[in-house]
Amino acid sequence: MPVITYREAVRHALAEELERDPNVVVMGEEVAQFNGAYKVTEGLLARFGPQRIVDTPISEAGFIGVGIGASMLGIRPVMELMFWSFYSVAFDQILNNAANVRYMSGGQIHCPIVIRGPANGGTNVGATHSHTPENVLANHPGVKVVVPSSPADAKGLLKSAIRDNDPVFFLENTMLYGEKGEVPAGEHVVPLGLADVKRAGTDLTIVTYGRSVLHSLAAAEVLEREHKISTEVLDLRTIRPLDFDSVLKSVAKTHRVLIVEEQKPFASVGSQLAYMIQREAFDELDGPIHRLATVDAPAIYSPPVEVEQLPNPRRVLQAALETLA
Amino acid sequence: MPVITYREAVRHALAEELERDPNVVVMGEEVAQFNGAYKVTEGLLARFGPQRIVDTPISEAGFIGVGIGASMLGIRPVMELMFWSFYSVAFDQILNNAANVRYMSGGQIHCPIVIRGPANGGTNVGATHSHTPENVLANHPGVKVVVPSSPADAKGLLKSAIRDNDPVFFLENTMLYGEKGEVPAGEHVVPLGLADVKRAGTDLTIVTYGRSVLHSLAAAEVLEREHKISTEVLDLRTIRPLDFDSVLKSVAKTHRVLIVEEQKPFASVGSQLAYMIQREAFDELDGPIHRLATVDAPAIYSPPVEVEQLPNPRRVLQAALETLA
Amino acid sequence: MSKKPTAKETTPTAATDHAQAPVNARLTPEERIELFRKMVRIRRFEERSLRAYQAKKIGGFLHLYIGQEAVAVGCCSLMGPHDHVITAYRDHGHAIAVGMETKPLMAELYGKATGCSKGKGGSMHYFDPSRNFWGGHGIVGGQIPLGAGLAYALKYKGLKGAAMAFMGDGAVNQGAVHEAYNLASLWNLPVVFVIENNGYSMGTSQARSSAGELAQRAAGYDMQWGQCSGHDVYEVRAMMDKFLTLARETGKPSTVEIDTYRYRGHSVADPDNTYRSKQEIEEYRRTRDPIQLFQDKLLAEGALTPALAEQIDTEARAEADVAADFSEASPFPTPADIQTDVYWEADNPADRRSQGRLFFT
Amino acid sequence: MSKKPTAKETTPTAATDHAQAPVNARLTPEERIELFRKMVRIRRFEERSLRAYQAKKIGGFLHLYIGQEAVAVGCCSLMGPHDHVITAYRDHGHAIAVGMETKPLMAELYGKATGCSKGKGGSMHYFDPSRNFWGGHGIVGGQIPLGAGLAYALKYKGLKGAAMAFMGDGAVNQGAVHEAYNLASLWNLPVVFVIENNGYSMGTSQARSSAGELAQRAAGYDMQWGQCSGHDVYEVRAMMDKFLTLARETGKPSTVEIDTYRYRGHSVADPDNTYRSKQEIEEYRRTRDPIQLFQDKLLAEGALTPALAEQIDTEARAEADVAADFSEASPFPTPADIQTDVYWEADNPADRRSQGRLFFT
Ligand SMILES: Cc1ncc(C[n+]2csc(CCOP(=O)(O)OP(=O)(O)O)c2C)c(N)n1
Ligand SMILES: Cc1ncc(C[n+]2csc(CCOP(=O)(O)OP(=O)(O)O)c2C)c(N)n1
Ligand SMILES: [Mg+2]
Ligand SMILES: [Mg+2]
Repeated sequence: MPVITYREAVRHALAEELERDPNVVVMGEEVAQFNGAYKVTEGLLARFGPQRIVDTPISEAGFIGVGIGASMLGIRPVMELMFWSFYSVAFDQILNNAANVRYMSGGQIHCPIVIRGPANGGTNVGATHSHTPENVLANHPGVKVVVPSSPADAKGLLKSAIRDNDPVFFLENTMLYGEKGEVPAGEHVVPLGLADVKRAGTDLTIVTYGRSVLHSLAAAEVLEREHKISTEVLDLRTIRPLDFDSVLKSVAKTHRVLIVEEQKPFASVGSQLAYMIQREAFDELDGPIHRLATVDAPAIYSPPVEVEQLPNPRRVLQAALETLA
Repeated sequence: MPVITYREAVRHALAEELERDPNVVVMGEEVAQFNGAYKVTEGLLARFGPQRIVDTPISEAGFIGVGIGASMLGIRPVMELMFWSFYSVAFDQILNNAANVRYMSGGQIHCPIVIRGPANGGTNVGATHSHTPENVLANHPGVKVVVPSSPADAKGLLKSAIRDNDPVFFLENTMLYGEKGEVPAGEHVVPLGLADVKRAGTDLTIVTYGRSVLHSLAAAEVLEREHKISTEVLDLRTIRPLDFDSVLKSVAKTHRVLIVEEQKPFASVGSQLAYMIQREAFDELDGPIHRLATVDAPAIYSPPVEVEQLPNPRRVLQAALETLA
Repeated sequence: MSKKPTAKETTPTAATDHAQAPVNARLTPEERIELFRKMVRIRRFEERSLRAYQAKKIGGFLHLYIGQEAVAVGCCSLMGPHDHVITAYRDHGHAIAVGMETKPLMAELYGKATGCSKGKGGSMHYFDPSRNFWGGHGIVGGQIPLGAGLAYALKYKGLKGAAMAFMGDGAVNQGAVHEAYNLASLWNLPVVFVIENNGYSMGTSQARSSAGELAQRAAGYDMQWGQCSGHDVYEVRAMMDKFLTLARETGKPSTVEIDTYRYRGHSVADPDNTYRSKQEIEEYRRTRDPIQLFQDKLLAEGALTPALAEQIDTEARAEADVAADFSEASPFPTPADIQTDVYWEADNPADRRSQGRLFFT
Repeated sequence: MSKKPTAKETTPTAATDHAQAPVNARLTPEERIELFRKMVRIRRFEERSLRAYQAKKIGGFLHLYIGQEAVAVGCCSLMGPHDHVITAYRDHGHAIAVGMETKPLMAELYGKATGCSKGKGGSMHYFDPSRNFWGGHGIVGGQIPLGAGLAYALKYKGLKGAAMAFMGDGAVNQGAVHEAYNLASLWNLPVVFVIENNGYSMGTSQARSSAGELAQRAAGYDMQWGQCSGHDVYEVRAMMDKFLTLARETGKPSTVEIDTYRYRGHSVADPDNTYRSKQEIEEYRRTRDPIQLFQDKLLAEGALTPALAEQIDTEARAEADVAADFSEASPFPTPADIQTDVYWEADNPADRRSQGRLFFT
């Protein structure tokens, strides 16, 4: 299987879907002529032309609203937010219009829009540029939220997202764009709502997603080697819909759970998982569910300190040991 | 003690603080000449004049940004959002600027701003007007979030909020504006971050806040009368800071917990509470923590059906019985 | 305080006879009567809905359009197959103007399953995509980028049509509106932004909410703009025809500010006693009522007779009563309906491709 | 593609001798030299920071101001005790222009505890309220309402001052900017909105991002506006003096668009090869470099000698090196520092009034 980067995987998904469906349009700041702020869309303008690959002004509320309106009439816009953090200025369009218009119209309308872009810390860009809004997004019924951790997932899930008839919010990660992995060429579709056991284990379940999967796998390695602890790493891949059956299955096997997430802790995705696990698998738990999140503060700039604010292999390892203590 | 409405309690807090501190300014849509969309600010213009009570255009991002900027220079603006739902168009100002400017400046700045207004469903105004964003707000370190359930709390907490040097988001409830209760005249200050046992009990703890407190009290009444179940109703009053010690204390007494919240369930305040309770009081729990939330969908308009979408005494009762089953 | 800055009042428009504009001159008597009938039907529908509200049959807000009927009717009467409409929460007039039936409209107010949005949207959220009507939106200004998006889709598909995106005079102060202006102008999107200037945003007069002339802001985006009276349906049609044609033929957007007035409070909950005088309202009713003015014109033209006018009114009242009876007799949605119409996939389980839980408890 | 629509290029400004404007004519030679020195110090500081970035001492973004120095220096040189400044992420020039020391500025880039924001803000988030400098803001356009708010506070307190709210040419397309325009004009807030038009927002030329003339949008809000060249510090001062005086004396806001150019990419990560030509950059450097132009002027005026110019440059380079050495030697914040400066109350425990948990794990 070809080994490509996460960035290329996203690009391939875009190119293939653009090829497949003439109603797919890629739109965002600097996606065309500049080839993308993070070069995800590199080459697409040359290949598909300016009607399909569209540069926008810095007007997130405006152009995302345009995308939503166009999607109501059957266009399938794939919008790039240069950073998901900029959802702050388009919040109303995203979470009132895209999320609610189907409901308020009694099901007469659907919005096949995808909004994608990076949502992560770790690049020393400070508090305003490091939001991880999957919890806020997934809080709103009507939307779907995807956070791929590997190149193969990025490609397969994005293809599903673009074909989906509901609004899908696709959260990438600038720290992963350069990561490589095997990705099937051509048609490779991963359904939304299907978790993936990235590593099997018996003593501890780490439920995680996004870049934290990599940290968790690194920690699991050490847990195995140095502590003889067998860790299962379950990658949710999609936050909403949520493959909770896979979570339950793993918990029934290990009876110990650590949730790892790059999220501010209060009312996070991890909070939700913890509620659900204790509610539905109370008797399976041999101890409290632990959670490792971002250290609770706005994102710090200082590069070496930001590493300590986020989940990292050392912090995951420590949290895992505490979970089992 | 005088018996006044929740609306009057908020108004009295505003008036007393306007009186006390010349830097306090009340600002928002229709707060002055129109006397407030919900008449909370009635009479303030006549009493304090147009420099202190300021009508704004429908520009939430603009005027809240103005309030934040002014607060950096020492003004203490109390901004009214006609509905908290309209935070959607001011999200960036609220959760990037107000929440982060202290941090990003290394502590050189603080924003003594209060943003207040109703945040609730139950008035048949549909999906876009019925957001309950306390989870989204409290997710962001740097801010404080208050949700009073009674007239006395509304007054005492708002006075604390206005005197606070951090940004405080104060969530009222249109369904409570007409509720009456005893409220001390004059100086009555309730500190932020202090929960209140609204009813003592021994068999079950209901952790709740806002209007759900009333539903929980009504259900507790029936539980006592018809089921001989003694229910403790703990009103959080403030979501951030959070009086978690009081939660732990109650759980240690009853060993059974139901969380009741008017929130969409995914990544809600209740999710967060559930995580914390099982994490810190695992051995105190005799069964899983249950949670009763808004039925997971955008807010429906249809009046009799909306009642069933929200927490209500009947639903709380049923959830309590399930919690103890 | 007077409604608008005085500069505005002096705009001379009365001189032109808009009935002579080609778009009006070519109307058959039947078409003229149909314009009149639509306005009357809107008014009687709303008056009936107000009574239902007073009888506590309706929840939430009810923003009446009474006084503004010529705007929606004039604009929507120009719609071709590829023209689309989107508006704010004061949407009953537009819904009837695009041809929606009054039964499902009234039933929506009653929160019934037979409502046009199945009782899920309410007064502010009427929709009928089959008639190119995209709502009914509650967040002030939030619909305007969507309107530009409808135009974007038309252009992308190469269809000759235009979108009309309606907003109030208060909505022009929302940032999203300006972003949409710039995008529409930069990209040549066939959209007409229609400002229905009724002088007030809730209790705030235009002078207290907006600096400068409203429509003129479009000039800052190199966009054409116009102003006209919304008390005369002919004038609305003449002005809108110009800009709709511009949009359809050249793809160019524009902004039109239509001067109008609402007789009722902002919503039925508005005590309407803090920001304008009873005299002001009466003056408008007496001298600029769009239905009365048009009736007088049609009578003078001979298109209408007093008896026919009477009949139209009687029918409109009867229609509104029938709609109310229909609504009364219709069932409410059930609690199980709360979770339908949330996800396309959940509503189309046979075509579902995703897995996992879509809903949470 | 050329930087701007041609209409713009032809604006004739060269004819006026801005050195004769009273605000410039009254400058002492020392004051002129100080303007020059500030520009040189900004440039050398940034060149040094670029080297530090290349040496991987700096994380995140680094948006250089090189080429635009006359704007910040010209504007900020006019500040009185009650004048305030707020800007976007391209903020090094403004920080030095208001008088911040270069050591804490460089240390901030290094992410050190001695940085002006204690290493918490980075390049985009410089702050110094003691010098009336309110940042350094990363969200495009987000700082503009705050700028209007500073003006609001000045007015409320009855202080005679003005706020300058700087933004780029791309930022004018953010809705919050327009909301702030309307509020400032409606309420007569003493704010000057300064558009630093360097022709590009990232890789997008003005022509591809904005319909119409940028500053002219202010006219839609009944606000005064002006345009000037930002290559000549005298011209910047002459134009800004007019509008700052207007603000201070009458409370009236205005919008000023200053034509400028950045020689470097949008940020140091920008390959800078997709949207403009090397020749375009060279042409600006050669013919419109603000430091070179001002040096030539001061030499011609006799305020400056070649030797002094040389000395100023040498000192500026040395100062930048000292700042870098200081930064290098400074400690990083500790992980414990992550949770300070979040809440005023947490940082001032003796004055804490609230109870309960402020932080979560
Ligand atoms: C973003 C937002 N802010 C405030 C409101 C509350 N609100 C609803 S309608 C309205 C007045 C709007 O006035 P205008 O745009 O002139 O329209 P009109 O009601 O006159 O038709 C306000 C303030 C809202 N729905 N959305
Ligand atoms: C809301 C928002 N959208 C996008 C960005 C990413 N971004 C940062 S700077 C920039 C270009 C801004 O250009 P301009 O306003 O002309 O300022 P300049 O960089 O030229 O100084 C963009 C798109 C952002 N920071 N915030
Ligand atoms: Mg209006
Ligand atoms: Mg620029």
